[in-house]
Amino acid sequence: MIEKFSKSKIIYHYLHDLSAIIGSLLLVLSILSAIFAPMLVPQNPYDLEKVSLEHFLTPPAWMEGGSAQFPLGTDDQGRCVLSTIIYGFRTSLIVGFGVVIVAGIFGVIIGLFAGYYGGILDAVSMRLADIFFSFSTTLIAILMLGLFKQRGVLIVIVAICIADWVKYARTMRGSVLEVKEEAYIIAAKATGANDLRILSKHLFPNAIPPIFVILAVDLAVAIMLEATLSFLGVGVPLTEPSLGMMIAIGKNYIYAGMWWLVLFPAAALFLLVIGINLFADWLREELNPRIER
Amino acid sequence: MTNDHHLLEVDHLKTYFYTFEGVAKAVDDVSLFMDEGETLGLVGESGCGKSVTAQSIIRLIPEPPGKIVQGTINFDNTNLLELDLKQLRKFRGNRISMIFQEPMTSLNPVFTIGNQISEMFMLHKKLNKKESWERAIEALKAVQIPAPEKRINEYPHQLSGGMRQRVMIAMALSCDPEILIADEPTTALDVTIQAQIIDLMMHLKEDFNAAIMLITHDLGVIAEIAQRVIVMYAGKVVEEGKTKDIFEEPKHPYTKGLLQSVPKLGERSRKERKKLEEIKGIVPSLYELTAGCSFFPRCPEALPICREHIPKLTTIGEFHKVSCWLYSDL
Amino acid sequence: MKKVSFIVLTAMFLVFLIGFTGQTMAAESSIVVVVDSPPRMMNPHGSDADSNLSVMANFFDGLMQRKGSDGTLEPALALRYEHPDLLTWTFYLRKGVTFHNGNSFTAEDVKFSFERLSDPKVSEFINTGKNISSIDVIDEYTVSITTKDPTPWFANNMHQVYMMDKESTESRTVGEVQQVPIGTGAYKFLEWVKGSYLKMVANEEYWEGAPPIKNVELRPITEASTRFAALVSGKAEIVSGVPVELYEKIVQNPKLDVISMPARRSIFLSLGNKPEDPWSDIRVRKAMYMAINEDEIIEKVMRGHAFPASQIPDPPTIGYNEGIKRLPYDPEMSKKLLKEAGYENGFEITLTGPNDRYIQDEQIAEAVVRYLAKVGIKATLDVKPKAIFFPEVFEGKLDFYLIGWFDGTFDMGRTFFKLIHTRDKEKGFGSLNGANFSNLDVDSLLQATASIVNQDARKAVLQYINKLATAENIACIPLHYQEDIYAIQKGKGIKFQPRPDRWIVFKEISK
Amino acid sequence: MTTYIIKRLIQGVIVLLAVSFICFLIFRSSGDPAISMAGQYATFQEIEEVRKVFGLDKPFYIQYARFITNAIKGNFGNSFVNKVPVLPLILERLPATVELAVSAIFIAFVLGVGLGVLVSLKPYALRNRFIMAGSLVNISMPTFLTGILLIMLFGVYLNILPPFGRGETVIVGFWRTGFLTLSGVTHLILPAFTLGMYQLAVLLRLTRAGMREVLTEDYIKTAWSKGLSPMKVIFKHALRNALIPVVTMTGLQFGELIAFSFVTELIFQWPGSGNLLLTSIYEQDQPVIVTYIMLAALIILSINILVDILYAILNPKIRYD
Amino acid sequence: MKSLLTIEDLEVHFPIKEGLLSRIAGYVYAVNGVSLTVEKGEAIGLVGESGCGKTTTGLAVLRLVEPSGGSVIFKEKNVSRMGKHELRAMKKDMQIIFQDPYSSLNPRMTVNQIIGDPMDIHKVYQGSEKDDRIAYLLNKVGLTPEQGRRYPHEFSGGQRQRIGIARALALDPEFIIADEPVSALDVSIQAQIINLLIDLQNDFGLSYMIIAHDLAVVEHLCDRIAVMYLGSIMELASYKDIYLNPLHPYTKALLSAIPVPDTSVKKHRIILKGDVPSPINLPSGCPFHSRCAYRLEICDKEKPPLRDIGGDHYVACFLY
Repeated sequence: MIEKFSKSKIIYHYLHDLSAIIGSLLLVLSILSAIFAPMLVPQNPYDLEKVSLEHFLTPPAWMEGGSAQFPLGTDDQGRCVLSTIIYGFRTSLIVGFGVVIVAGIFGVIIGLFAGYYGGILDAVSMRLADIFFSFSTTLIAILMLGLFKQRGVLIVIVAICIADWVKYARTMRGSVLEVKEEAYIIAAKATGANDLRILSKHLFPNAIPPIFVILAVDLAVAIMLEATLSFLGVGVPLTEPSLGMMIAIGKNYIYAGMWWLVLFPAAALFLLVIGINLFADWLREELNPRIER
Repeated sequence: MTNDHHLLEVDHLKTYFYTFEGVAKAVDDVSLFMDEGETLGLVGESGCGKSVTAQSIIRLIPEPPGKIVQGTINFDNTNLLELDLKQLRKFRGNRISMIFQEPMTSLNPVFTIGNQISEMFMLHKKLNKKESWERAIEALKAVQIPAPEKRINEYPHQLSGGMRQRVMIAMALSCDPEILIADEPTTALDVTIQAQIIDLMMHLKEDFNAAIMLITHDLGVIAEIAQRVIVMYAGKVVEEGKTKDIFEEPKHPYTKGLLQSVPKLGERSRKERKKLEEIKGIVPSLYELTAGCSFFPRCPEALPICREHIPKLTTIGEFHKVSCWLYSDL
Repeated sequence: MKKVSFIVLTAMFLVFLIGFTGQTMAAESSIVVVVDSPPRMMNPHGSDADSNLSVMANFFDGLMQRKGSDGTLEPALALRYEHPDLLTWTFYLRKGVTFHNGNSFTAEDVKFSFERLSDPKVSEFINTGKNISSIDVIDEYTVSITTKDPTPWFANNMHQVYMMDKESTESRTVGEVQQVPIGTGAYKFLEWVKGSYLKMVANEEYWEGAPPIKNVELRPITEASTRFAALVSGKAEIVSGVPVELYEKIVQNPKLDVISMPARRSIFLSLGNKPEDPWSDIRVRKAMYMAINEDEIIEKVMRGHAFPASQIPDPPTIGYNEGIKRLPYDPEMSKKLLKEAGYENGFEITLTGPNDRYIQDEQIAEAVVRYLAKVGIKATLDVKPKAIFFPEVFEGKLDFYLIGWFDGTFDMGRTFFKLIHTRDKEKGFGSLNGANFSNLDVDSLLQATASIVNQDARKAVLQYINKLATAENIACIPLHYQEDIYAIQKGKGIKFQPRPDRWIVFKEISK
Repeated sequence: MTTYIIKRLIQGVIVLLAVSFICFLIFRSSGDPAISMAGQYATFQEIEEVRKVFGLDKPFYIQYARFITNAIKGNFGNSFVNKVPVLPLILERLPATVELAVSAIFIAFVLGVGLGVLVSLKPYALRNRFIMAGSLVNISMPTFLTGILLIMLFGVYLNILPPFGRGETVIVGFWRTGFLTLSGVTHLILPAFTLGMYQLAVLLRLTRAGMREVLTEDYIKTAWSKGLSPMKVIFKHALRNALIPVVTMTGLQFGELIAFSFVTELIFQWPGSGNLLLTSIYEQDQPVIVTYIMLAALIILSINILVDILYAILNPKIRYD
Repeated sequence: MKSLLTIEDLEVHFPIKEGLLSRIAGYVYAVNGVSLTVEKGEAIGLVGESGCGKTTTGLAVLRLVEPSGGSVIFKEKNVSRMGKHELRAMKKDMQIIFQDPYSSLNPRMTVNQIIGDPMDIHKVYQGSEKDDRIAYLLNKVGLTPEQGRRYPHEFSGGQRQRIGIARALALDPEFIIADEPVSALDVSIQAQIINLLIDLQNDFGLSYMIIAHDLAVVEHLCDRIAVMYLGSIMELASYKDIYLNPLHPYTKALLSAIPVPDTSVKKHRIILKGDVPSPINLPSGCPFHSRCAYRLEICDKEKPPLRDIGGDHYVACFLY
């Protein structure tokens, strides 16, 4: 795999892959808008003083009764849908990145040691992985709600991580087992390198690439999960808007013809996730040793 | 020049691969022929185009990225390159069959060997399942597999490498092909097993009267069994001739260098140790070929003209041709 | 091969036919009613949730029943009752009533039913059950019940204590009793597919006469928008719990009629007065009250389907005090009060509430948080499922929470003991006083009401307590009374009058 | 093989115990069921009594031990909310879920593998690029969103498919099925597609990747060189090999679908066990939740073992020694 | 004078685990009692077919796999009993070159880092000394110092093998184990590497253990050759004796099986029957008896010891 890992080649492939460019653009745009949300949005949906029931259920600007103040309309609490979507990106991305960072680091460390040392450590951690994996993430999150009796971004991240680290641990372990057999690891041992050096200099950098693919895919999955949890009413609190919650609220208005409450956040969520997936797809192909492009 | 009754005649074949790095001229203007019952050796280093040549003959080049750009392949008065897939299939396996280098991977791991051999009889001989199965057992017997009735129900992974290659041979020869293309058939095997397989192939060749195209990088194997040899370098034929001529009077500097650089068993014991004659430099990448002779950068006898112009294949003796400016004029 | 598939196809076709004929047969004199929450079990004592009691009212009868749009208490299985002293209640039973299995209804069944109330394995009416010290069968049709404590509202509660058949309840397994109800009610149980539907058929021998509708199918659909879909697609004749956000759509639909009914449940915000909290200051509590624009909540959040409330009880309830008025919405005054109290810069408080219990509960709480923010109070919103929320109320760990109340006894006495009496574990008072409101005057007056049986006297005392607690001490910030909205299919001649307790009693429906 | 299965079963029992323990732990520390079981008007003492009757006053480990001993005897206790035995309560709802999951996985497998093979043969053809884009759309949509959008489109605007419920059902033996009535089948379409959509995309991509890899293998070259027809090469020699990971994945997903399809069930008001689980969680009905999760773990586990056996059948190299 | 390296009765058995409790169900008998000595400046060859245990022997000498029995004495120290630190220090003097030039170089390190890594580990040649040393080594193996800044994938197979050799030389070892150093290379490149190994031996006075399946390569490089079969040495003699006077039936078969690229040499080929038996179920007696044409009665009962039959020619066969 490493053979193909030429930097110039990656850039070349990237620039010649329209979907990768679109995907990363979507992702970067979402990240930027999330970071600069306070400067971008017409109305801060977190600012309780600004939101007012006065403007509730305003249709999008171009429709009858719409107002230029709320380009995509407002929800049932009078929150600007556009602003809420942009702030929703924040929640989505904080949860998404939070999950991949926490679960990723935890899983990679476990996988690295389980794969390298094997034995009891391996057996125990992999059985543990089985146990956590037999719950679905959504279920864990709901159970966590029962445990903490509160909602919050942090709890959502923890809940998703509980089952999610398993993916990283298994992938890392598999990758380590493969790399471990490579001759350069034996060569490093033959030159007298100790475990720490082998793990950090030789094993880790070579075993990590498959994690990048998982990372990208998992970012999308974590964002979807957060949306699902918020949709189920067990995600982030009501006062911290998230795309999933917007859809959950909006779904009650589908029959009332207020489509903008569902369609805009749905489109935003979809574009964010598909952006990440496009990028992940490209990364997968790029790092896949077996398939020639 | 050429005999009109060649069994197989490949003319000006060009097979290119279009990839990220550019166009790889894997086979670049190769012409060759084969007669009935003869054993032709195709020799060269990795990437010289010998396997691509062979695969082009039965059109197994993956498209994309590969493409046969030019040339004709005449077999029994038919240009194989002009056939559609349906017509071509009547030749594949039936009249021209092929065995591959890796006996480990060239058999389908999820079917029994009986299933895979009997398929040939059902397909080309239109036999029913039972007859095909019986014929498959006979085929296994022919390649000296012990207890074929038992082995036929086994899966490839249950067999050793040598046994698998025997199965491949049994499969390839099952429909009495006129040509058997063997692409590095023994490279992956141990020497004692290699001896068994070569011995078997030579026996079967006589029984079946098939022509064999033996593709290998092992000069020793070629020297022992081929009647004629074609030496390839960077997609081109550099020298062609009877085995004896090539090994005893090599003309092309590459052929010469190759023969001298191989450590020969017993040489040191007989003649005392000396350093091997080496060909300097590295095998060129197919993407970075020079304008002139591809061997020019490594050639100890290079002339100025070699840098600019590609030499033509010139006949210098009976069946002996060489592509080198030392032996031809502009 | 072909033959087999032919047979399979024919079989499938036949089953299809049966399926269809089953469908068409049910069309005669039958209705499909969609409700918002499913019955939990067919055990009439097993759940004190209205969703369950409502369904049980069709299979079972209580000694009393409530009828009409004002919920008048009328005799049912008891013809009349006497209340000779503070603790004794004597019921004279109706004769000639039979259970669905043919057993006749007697005093033994009454005794059995009351005894069953105190078994936690089958009953949630433990409070009622444990309060009974003895049940004496005087004759076959007379029962005398003695309570431990004076319980003035005892008879008022008798419409939701259902009478069971002693013989069949004892002879069947608990599981079976939970699944197949045998009562004296207007409808007999037919089939219950959990999560899908409950089917029942008219009891032709009903003591009040056979009900007009012969077949009833009850379909619980918890999702509001799905309920709406069921209605619009014509799959249901009556739908309760129509979501307010879809009200306009239904009104516009020519095929549908909408009936709205002021509900008796009031929604309010409970507030404690622990001395260390800023809101123990009456000025702060007033400021919080005045910061909330209830009119806007009703107009926007409730889409106009609610009535402002000034107190917990509704007008028909004993204890309702006309004299209590809402404080006006006045954010300026509110800020001023806060300043006076020394909380110019506000303070932090958590508003807790359920998100699956009351109409728009989550949205109301969210709006409240924002109103408070506008006068400088930083309220954190913490809404959660009712199953988590209510135990928290019970444990008394909250500061400020949204809750709704409606007392089936139509008497505020019982409710006030729960909601505003100081928490007292020993005596069991104030168990739902989750924010620890405490006022000793209120407590002592309340304790005195327990022995007041005279309805007028009760009324006066309870009204006073009400005023003291909610108007003078602001134990809670009342918001509004909910409105129940029902939709029915037009042109099918369905006559349906909603009840104040939100139950749907099928014998009251005709077509 | 037998030792392997026994080993897996023993592991499974351990997993099951651990899972039940964790669930139990979470719910023990999460709330006091006695409060809601005693009724709205119960006093503190009455609640204490309820606690005693149900053994909720005992230390956690004793409660757990009792739960496990009873569970071994097949008695998972009674629901706190519905007060009926838990196991029949769940089992009664299971057919609906199983039928939904079976339909979903059937759709996902047939379409996923079919399209996957199609796409793998000519990855760069325009039509196939569209299919791939479609699969990307599928994996980028959370199930709830797919469901809502399908309801919006087919249930509300086009109004051609029923957007909720299970329709008419027929009892065959102990099994209540919706497969045998027209209404049952039409009700199944939207939720089954919703549930299967994501899996469809996953299987499609897996098949495509597998086929692309397998098609470069030497034995495929052998198959072509034998003169076999493209149908034989693709569907016999290539697909059989490419299917090995696909079947494994299908099996694993099937388990997941049966056990954890509650989001779809919620959206479509499907009267399955997933919906029951969700209600029970919101109502903190601990015995139902714990039993359900144990049952789910058991189902997933058995399916995993079946998948392993199937894997060994498909892949003769594996013998689990 | 003591030998540089003495291997005595080296055994390596890999356990096979199975069943519920992962109990050991059997062993792969990879190396079964190999004894050898290597003198200073000597090159010894280990030849045999795949699975004969030659690579495992090499790895066991460096303790990259743990031997199950026997001893390895290197420079008068028992390698088998060394502690972690001693073992690490020993590796300064004993190095290894691997077969696969593609997988034996860490793809994430530059050539300079790869060659410098052993120096960092043992803290020799620090700072500018290290750079000089790397440049010197690159030069020595026929690469330019500029190439040191590149990554392995930018090199061809032969060049990579040169890098591998430079790494092995980094610490100035006395003894190098070369595991199939040329078998993965193209024919025209093989000669370059063989010549390089010969040059380096002359320049640095190295001792080699060359492990290869190709007798011609080993004959060219080594002073003495050990022929291995199923984990045991069948014959051990000088390169001349092995070629001119092979005694063991297996050696004879092996020699005859090797095709020679010379049309003038015609020889009789001995074709062995069947396959090499599995090292899990070792045959009783002589490991070769099942395929041997000269089998005696004793051969399947007793394992013939490796005996000196004179002139430093050892053979393990009852025929002698």
